[in-house]
Amino acid sequence: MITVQVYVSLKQGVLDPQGSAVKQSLNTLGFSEVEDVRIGKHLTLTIDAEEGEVDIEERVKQMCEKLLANPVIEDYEFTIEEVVTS
Amino acid sequence: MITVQVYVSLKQGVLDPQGSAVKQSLNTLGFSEVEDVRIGKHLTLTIDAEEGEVDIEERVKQMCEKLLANPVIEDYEFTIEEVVTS
Amino acid sequence: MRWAVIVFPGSNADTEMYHAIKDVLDGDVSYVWHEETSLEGFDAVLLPGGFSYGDYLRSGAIAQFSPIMSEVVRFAEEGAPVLGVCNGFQILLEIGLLPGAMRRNQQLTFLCKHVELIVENNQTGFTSGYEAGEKITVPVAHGDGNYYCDDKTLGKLKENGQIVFTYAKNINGSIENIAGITNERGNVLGMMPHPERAVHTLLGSADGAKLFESMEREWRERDVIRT
Amino acid sequence: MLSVHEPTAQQIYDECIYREMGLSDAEFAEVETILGRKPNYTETGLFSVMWSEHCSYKHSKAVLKNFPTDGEHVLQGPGEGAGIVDIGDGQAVGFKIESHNHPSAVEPYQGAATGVGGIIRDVFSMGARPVALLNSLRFGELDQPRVRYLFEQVVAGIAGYGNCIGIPTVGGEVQFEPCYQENPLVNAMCVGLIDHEDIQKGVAKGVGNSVMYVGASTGRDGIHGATFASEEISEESESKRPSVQVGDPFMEKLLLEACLEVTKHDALVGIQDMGAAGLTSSASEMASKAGMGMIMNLDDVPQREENMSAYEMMLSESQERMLLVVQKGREDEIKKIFDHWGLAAVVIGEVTDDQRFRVYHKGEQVADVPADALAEDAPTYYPPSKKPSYYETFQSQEAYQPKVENMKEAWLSLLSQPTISDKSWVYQQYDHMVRANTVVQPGSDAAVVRIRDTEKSLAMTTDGNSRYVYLDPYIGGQMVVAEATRNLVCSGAKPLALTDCLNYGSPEKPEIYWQLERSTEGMSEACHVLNTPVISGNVSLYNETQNGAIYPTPVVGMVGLVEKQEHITTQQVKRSGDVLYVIGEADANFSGSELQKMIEGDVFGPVSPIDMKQEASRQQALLEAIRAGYISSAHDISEGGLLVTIAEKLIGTGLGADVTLKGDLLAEAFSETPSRFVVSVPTEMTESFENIVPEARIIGRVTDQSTVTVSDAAGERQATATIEELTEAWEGAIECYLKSEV
Ligand SMILES: Nc1ncnc2c1ncn2[C@@H]1O[C@H](COP(=O)(O)OP(=O)(O)O)[C@@H](O)[C@H]1O
Ligand SMILES: [Mg+2]
Repeated sequence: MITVQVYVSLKQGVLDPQGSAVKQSLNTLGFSEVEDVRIGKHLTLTIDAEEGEVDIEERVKQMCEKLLANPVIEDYEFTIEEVVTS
Repeated sequence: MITVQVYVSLKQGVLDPQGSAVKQSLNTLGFSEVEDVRIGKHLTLTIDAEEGEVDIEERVKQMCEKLLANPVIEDYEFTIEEVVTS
Repeated sequence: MRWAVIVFPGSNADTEMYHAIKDVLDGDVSYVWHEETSLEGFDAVLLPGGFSYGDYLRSGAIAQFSPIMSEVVRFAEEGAPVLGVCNGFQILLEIGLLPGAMRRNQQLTFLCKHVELIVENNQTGFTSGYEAGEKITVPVAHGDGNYYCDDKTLGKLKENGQIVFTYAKNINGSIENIAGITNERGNVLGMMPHPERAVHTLLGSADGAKLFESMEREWRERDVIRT
Repeated sequence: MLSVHEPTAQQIYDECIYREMGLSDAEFAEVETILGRKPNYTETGLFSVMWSEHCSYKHSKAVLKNFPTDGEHVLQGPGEGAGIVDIGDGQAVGFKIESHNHPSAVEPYQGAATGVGGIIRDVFSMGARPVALLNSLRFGELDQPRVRYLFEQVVAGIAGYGNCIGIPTVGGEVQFEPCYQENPLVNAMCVGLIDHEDIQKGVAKGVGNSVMYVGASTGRDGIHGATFASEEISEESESKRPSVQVGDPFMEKLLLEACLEVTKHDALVGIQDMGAAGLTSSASEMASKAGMGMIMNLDDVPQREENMSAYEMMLSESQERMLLVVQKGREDEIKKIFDHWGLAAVVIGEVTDDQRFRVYHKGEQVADVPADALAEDAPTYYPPSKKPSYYETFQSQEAYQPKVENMKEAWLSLLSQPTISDKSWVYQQYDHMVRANTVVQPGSDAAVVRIRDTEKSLAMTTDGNSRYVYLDPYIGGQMVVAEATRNLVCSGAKPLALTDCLNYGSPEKPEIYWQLERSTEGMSEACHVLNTPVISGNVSLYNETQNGAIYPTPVVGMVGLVEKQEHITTQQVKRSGDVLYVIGEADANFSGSELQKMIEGDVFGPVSPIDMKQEASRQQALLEAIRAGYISSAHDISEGGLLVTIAEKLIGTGLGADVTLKGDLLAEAFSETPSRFVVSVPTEMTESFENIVPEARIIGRVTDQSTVTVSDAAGERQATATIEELTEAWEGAIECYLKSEV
């Protein structure tokens, strides 16, 4: 089994209304040290290693470009972890 | 400046309709190797180091518990990175 | 003229779209399930509002891969009229028939109310029945209607007259108050407000009716040229 | 491999483990008698949920018996997913209200969302197409950050579910009162349309027929949700948090469309949603109602998590699931329909004729109990009832009289009270127009939804002013029902029937039980006189925290029929020159009023009785005048009194009014005496109108000025306010609270 962590975030320069709202709330709750908040998605994919042996990295990239991120406003990153199963 | 990455995810066992829909969609798109998808939030906080000198870890923990995660259905994790500013 | 209302799993404004065509034009309209692979015989395609696939991940993201969508793309590329309302607009953005993307409403909450729109371009096959600059009242109902595009795209939209509707008052954070845009060719319109919910004074406004009438007139005139 | 170590039947008995599940010693003994042996762990679980207050109504059955449940138009009374009333031409309307208070206190977004999802399933499981949603909400005061959080999240949750599934949320109410601070109320109502021949029942008939499971797979969520809903909120409920479920409105949309298709299929025998107590309640109720038994094999149940025990599966409250009984041999026809919608339907059991409910798991029988015992044999309690001392005190007090120095100031302050002020912040988050049939949108007395291809429309409302119920449960109970009918009549509708949600504290406290008894007596009396039978409902007890119980809060959801489109009437005035009338006299008692609350910070004192006969005849006369076309706007006088009513009639219309008050000025202006209305009538209609409603009294005229003037009988000016001032006070008051962080 392989676990892939995908992070999808709004492109720099694209306004993040949710992030701003959370920053505001943190500030009013007394966390005045918070200067900026950006909110993105964190997807955890569990992938069957056998089947995916081809080129995991390439496959995940395709998933991101096709579906997981919208290139007009979002960037993505991912990390791949092998998980030892008994 | 300190950058904190906060990951908020649904607790194990809590239904993740978004994750299931994305898994389904990936499978239909031909990514049959994807066995499971869970979707969570990824927040990037920028924190003013001076002010936050107290105990960043403790402060972020408070933020998570008070606002960023709902302990009823969500778990959270975070990492703290010092950012060198010029 | 034959109209197709595409139905995705989770579409929920498909019935009012269907009835708008019936009520306004007494038109020949059919539902087309997203698993169909042909639009043979249809003259216009309507992508209705709703929450296709629950709008999970991103609004319209999953629906773009429905089997019927490649037909919709072909249909549009042939120059035939495609109207996407609300979720339909979002799907058109996701699949790239229209430029830009939707973000969460600036105020973060869903917004349902009648709003005033300005007809910015009445020289399209969708708006020829309106006066230039006419103010019309049409309801909105969306959570992700905050339109975004980069400066270059915006410049092009303006230059080509692709901005068809704007909000008289910015209700959701959209760039330049944009409420509806067409593609460069002008045969694909996406708009967040719901003209199909504004076809009778009983519903609070009948201003949306002209949009469907315009589409029919355009088709008839083109048909005359064709034959 | 069973990793869970379940206590044995002997251990459950010896260590009184059943108590943790909510069964009392006596109830457990009763279970032993029924079975003739000690129940095992799974069986104890089955009894504990089915005999919980939420499922068995053991403390409320006795009072519910008082409600009139029949009427000439009632096609289905209490006992099924929703009640159904005939509206003519082969059509009928089905509706029900249900609470989701406890889950919403713990996880407000999902609690409210799943509350909406649950009530929608109740309605479409009858075969009805859901056409509208309403809700009734109660929170503490908005100056508390926690309350604001609950309020925002509950509204977002209702919106999230209703908008996504595409059923318009057309109405509701919100009130703010300190007693709801830690125990908010979230009651959701769904209204559906159905043709008579499509009415379905939740029955498991026909030996050998298949029991099918459709919808979301089963997880460990919500285990013991029904029991949780039957206890007070405490520190301990925090640890029970995992019982909160997450809703999947997309799944429910598919389920809804598929089930409505299936209910038209003749291979379907019965259908019921899996709500509280999940598989256990739907299966055992369906069997019991048909006088049959059922065998179920849990290995065939679609599961989301690994190694679930029988106990967990039977008690899971995973959402978006339905149970069907289908004719033997025709399962594939049903499967095909679900398949089209991308849903799997699987056979998990079979109808038997032995009246036993038997459950198998991993080849072993894990439960064998009489089906009736779970669904029918729960004990009924007749708890002691005692008049509370607060009530005696209030009765001995004088009717409350406020001191008001400046009428205009009081007027403006009333308009900005959260309970009175503009609710658009709430309802603009709900898609109230989807399906394009909402012809009167939120913001008038009742919402009106047209019925396509007919002249008819349905008017609907939820109401329940708990202040009066608290001060005087009997009179308050009458008032709750009367207010709902008033709102419908003002919209041009004839009230058909009602559904109720009874939200109270712990019935085991004699003072609370007394409130429950007295208020339902008052409601029943009003139902009789107003001819509005109770066709469905729900009870939510134990709404208490260590700081005490909530006000007794019966909420009424009511639906009325508007026969012709031209009868549809709204509260806003229509044109300048129209004559303003008030119907009904004000009584100088301010106990329980918004003005008392505003000045004193609390409500107290005796409530004046309401004359139900007069209420009924007045409503009848008003409806007649509306149908005759004499009235251009109608609005009942409720919280805040007449001047608030007038402001609400004017705001947003661009019109103003000149008003003259007679007699006791303060009472005229601000008293909330029930059974009263303000209507506007075109000049040329006044004579005809007065003939039908002779007791109506002229109080002024609609003007095209943007001010409202209020004078006394001598012509002396008492207050002048511009519409702008009124609007400013009324609009945005709620948003203002929400933005005032901390
Ligand atoms: N307060 C009430 N008034 C009238 N009927 C009620 C009341 N409370 C419950 N009922 C009826 O009892 C039946 C069982 O209710 P409930 O357990 O809430 O339904 P469900 O099983 O759908 O959750 C329903 O038919 C309901 O209409
Ligand atoms: Mg139910």
